[in-house]
Amino acid sequence: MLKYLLKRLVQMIVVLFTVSVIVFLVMSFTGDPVLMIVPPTATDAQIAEARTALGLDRPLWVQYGVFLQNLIRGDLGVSYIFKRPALTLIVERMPATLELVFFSVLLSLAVALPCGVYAGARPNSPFSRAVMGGSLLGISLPSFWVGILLIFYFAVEKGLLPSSGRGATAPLFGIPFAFLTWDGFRHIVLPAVTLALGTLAMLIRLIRAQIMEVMRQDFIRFARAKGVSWRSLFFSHALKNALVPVVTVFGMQIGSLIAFATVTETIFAWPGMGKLLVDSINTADRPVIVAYLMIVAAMFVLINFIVDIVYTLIDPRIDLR
Amino acid sequence: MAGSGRNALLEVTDLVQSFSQPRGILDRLAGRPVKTVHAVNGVSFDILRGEVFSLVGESGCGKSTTARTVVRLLEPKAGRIVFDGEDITAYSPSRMMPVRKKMQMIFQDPYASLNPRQRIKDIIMEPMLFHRTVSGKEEAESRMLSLLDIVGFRPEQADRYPHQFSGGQRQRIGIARALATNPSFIVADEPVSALDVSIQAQVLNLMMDLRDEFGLSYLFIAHDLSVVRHVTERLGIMYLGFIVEKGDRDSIFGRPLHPYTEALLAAAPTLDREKAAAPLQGDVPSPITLPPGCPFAGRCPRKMEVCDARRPSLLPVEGRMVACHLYGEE
Amino acid sequence: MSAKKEGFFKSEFFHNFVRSPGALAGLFIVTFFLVLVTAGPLFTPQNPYDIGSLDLMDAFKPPVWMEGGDPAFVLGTDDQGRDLLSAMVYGSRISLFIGLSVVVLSCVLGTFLGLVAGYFGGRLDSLLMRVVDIQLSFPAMLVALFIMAAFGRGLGKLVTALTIVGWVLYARTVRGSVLVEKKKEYVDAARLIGLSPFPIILRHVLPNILTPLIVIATIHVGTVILTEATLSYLGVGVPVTRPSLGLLVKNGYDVLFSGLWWSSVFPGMFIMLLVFGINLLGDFLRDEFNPRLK
Amino acid sequence: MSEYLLEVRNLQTRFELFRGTVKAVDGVDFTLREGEILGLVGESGGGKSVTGFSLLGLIDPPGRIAAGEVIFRGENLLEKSEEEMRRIRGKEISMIFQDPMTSLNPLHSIGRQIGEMLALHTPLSPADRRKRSIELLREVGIPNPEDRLENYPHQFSGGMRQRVVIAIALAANPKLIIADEPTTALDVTVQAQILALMENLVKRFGSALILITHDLAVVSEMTHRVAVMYCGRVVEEGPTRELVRHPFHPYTKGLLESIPRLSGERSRRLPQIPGMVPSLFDLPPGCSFAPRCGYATDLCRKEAPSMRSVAPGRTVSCHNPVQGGEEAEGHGR
Repeated sequence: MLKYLLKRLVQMIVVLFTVSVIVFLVMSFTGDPVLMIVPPTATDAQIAEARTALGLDRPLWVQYGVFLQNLIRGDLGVSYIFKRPALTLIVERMPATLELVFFSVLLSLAVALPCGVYAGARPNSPFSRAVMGGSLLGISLPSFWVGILLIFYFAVEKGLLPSSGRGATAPLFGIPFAFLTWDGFRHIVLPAVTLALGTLAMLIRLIRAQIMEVMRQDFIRFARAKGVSWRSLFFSHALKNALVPVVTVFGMQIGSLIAFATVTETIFAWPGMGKLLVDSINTADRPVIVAYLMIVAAMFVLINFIVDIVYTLIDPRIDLR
Repeated sequence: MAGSGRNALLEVTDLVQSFSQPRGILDRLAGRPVKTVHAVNGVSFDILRGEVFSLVGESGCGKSTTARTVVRLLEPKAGRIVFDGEDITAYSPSRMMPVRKKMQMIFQDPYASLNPRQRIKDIIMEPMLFHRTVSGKEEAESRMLSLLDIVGFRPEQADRYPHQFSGGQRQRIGIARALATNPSFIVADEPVSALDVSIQAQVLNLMMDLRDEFGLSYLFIAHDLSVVRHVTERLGIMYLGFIVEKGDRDSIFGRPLHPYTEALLAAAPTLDREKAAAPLQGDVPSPITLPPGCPFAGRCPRKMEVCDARRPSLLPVEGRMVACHLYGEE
Repeated sequence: MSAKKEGFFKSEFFHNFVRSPGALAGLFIVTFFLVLVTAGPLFTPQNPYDIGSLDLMDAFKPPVWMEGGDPAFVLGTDDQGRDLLSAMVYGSRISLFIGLSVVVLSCVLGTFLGLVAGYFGGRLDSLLMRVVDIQLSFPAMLVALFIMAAFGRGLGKLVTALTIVGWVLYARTVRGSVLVEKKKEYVDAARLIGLSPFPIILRHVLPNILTPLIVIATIHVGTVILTEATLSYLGVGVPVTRPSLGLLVKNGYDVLFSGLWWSSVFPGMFIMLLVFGINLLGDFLRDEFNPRLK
Repeated sequence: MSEYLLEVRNLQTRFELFRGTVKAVDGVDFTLREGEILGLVGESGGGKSVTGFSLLGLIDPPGRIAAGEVIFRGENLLEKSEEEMRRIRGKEISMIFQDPMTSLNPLHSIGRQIGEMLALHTPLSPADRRKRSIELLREVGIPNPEDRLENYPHQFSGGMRQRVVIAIALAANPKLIIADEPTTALDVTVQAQILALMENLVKRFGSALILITHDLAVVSEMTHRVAVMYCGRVVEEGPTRELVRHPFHPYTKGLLESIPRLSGERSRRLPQIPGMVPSLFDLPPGCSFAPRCGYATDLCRKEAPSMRSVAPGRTVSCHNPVQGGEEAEGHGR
């Protein structure tokens, strides 16, 4: 077990290292950050001076060394726009995004599990067919458009729910969260639904496919030959076998939700790190973009790690040695 | 020993084959040794012209790996393969080319051994056209039709795809493909084990007829002893990558000497016997860590002290070769 | 199996296809869009990007069935007097063009790498698979977003970015299929004939892994169109001069609160319809080619 | 009521597929006494496995049991509800599958899988179940059963897994065990172990056994009686020794002759049955075996024969049975 953890740790570091190289290289070859920070009226001499001050005149690998060093120290640069450390900006907005993602996860699980399981158990029932049709439509929907429709209907037409912002927050462990206040909770409903929709539809299809696959396995037939009741066959034998692979995909889906939060946050003006990213892209605020990528990469690597651990805990076939 | 000398079509000497399993980064950092599956551990045999030689054993004994190495589908790790007087052990793919015409293979799985997307005629004509053993498309076509006739098909069946045929029929198509370039040597890797009993006899008879007609030699790989007894002149019994007993059919089936051969024969179900003898206990050990002594020592009912310590070598006993301390230099 | 005469119209595939409402609907929708983007520009009342043909007098017209609608502009106009339906036809063209070219490019690239890696194995294979694994652990949308953020908007850049995130899908699937096929004895038979690796890969392996490829490619067209729309919506996709359906939604959203709901609702509906049609087809193909899930 | 533990009469199981209806089991009759071992033998497509699954009512769509009776201890199983069948499966009749690698649940421990059978069909307490599981594992020859109870299937070899499957099948002391090709996936020496074990345990537990297999040699070593199947029908039935020595049906005879022998005379060519098993989608009219049969007459090609008695305990479904049960050729003793 310890060896496995160590191995995974090495892998995680390798991945993060790779990401840092790619991010650094891509960023070095595109655009000129100097032009972003000097005033438009700056002379060539001023520009050269700024370039030296930023260390951009040094060879690429030296620049990378400095970048990496700063990275390890947690210094990801200062935002050109906000004039504040990029890391701080992101960390400030992280709770909002995580809160949104958390509710989307909750929502998609709450809907996808029962629907997917039912559709897998009774694939030919009318309800299952409806669920399958709906989920196919669900994965075909552009989430930003759904967001717009929801805003238009619930906020503009009916005035039932707010269309933008996070509303009032209340602190939990010193971190402000919106869902703790009624106003904040009302604000979170529409974005969470929008964000959850695609994942939810995909999970339904995956769970159903897995269950149908497992139900035709030999060991299910053997269990039937033992006289196991359908209920126990399904819940005790099929379900766990079907859900083991879903765990992996689910982990990846959380990553995907964090990514798609950028879109949802933009539509609903949700003050999370995704909206910050899109704003930074539009203003070419490079340190923030880099910081976002590195932090999100770290989050993904961590999620994958947790998924792997969970996987090994539920599947005895995985050998940790 | 029969077979040494000019008459041998194929001579295999001390053939070794192994596969290493990939290591992770950490394994490499920790300097852990590569895990190696020792599939074939110094196997020697020869096959005369027009002869059928069989390798027999249970799954994982290395018989198929030996066969695939002999035809150079796998690169041998050590040893020597002499075919028709040429040492082909280290031949490059291009130097193998003319040899390939002369050695072909019949496979185990009639469903996987034919490309599902090729028509029967293309399956059979591909080797001829590739090796230019025919002058052109026309000759290839007529030869293909005559081959199909030999294995029992009508000309109009040539345009069909493999999935339109049954297992036995497919196996016959595979045989026609193997014959396409007029080979002198055919490796048959469990050619009938996937077939129904009544079809087995058809395919075995066809193979034996073809041998008489074209003077073929076979290396016959099988786990079914009764099939082997029917087709073969000489055979080798394999266990854990070693040949434990080797000799002509009548002496081995008449009086098996190696305890494993004995057990194998006793375990094979037959129509002629009421009850099987007491079965051999245990499973075949892992080919990753070979036992230092006799490979069969762990399951042998007649194990002695020396068996764990020293690996017996293949020595002539009663007109055949046996690797067992029971028959050591007394 | 019996060797009955087999024609496409007698095949089980065809039989199931004409009995599957989903597949038929999918085919209808996709055909509709293909006709629309090829022949549509002949019938649209205006070329929405010919500034000369726009008239500000036509601005803010609602769809024809609403009060104040103009029969010339069936789905209404935007704030610059641009006919929405025309814009959607041209937008579908761009969306489909991006979808198809990305799929073709990623399919060719991914299939080639997957074939080579799967067939030869070894270092190349482990390197390739490490790249694929790392990339797949990041959501495609985010990677594409990053590339577009770095390199800026543009049709070519967008196709490149989406291909970079798309090929891994094919590489992984193809490699997996090759590993399965490679173990089959017909490949050994081809090697025994003496064929060299590339003829074997192209003539023997490739034809046998086409079915999963067709399924993935079909579904991938829909995914690409959605991702493109999302990126364009975020303002990092197609350039303003070549608005795809996604960009139309964004433009429409900007004026949503001034009451022009139709200019974002209809383009979005088009995206949904197109992707839904493609997914219906893909879903049918997957069930057909993977009988275990039937 | 009857001398038989099991009577199967006119069993018919069909599969409705795109290409047509497959009569996988087409009017099968046979009987089984308590403690008896019956071999159900035939080639692929003969319908022997489907027969086995039909007995337990384990036929899923597109398949269905179209007609017939399965009288088990005086009651027709085909008339029972799913709920009643559930109580019979495992307790009265249990089953052993072909592939030991896939018939155990990979995520449940061995102990749990045996325990499940005991919990379903016996009144034992959890502690007693554990004790009984250990006993059962010991019975089937698994070393250190106490330690292995917590192990998962992947930690066992193929032969060991089949032993576990046998332990599960025996757990509730069933009256009948149906074993579907139980040793086909195993090596010869392991097959011998498993067959010996099964024979031994069936005797000790007093169960009857239906051994479904393609291997006549296994049948001849293991069983008391044999039913030979071809294209969904039983073509011949009788005591094993007699049937193997004097087959009446030309198919049985052909099958026996085409098996190469381990001892005795060795002929240059094996006697072979010409042609191949017909497609179940279009069976020939009359007797299904007629196109391949050397004894076939016009009658055989027109009219399917029915089962009739030809000697004490011997029945055959053939218009022209081999005269007096000819000795199978090449059958040296």
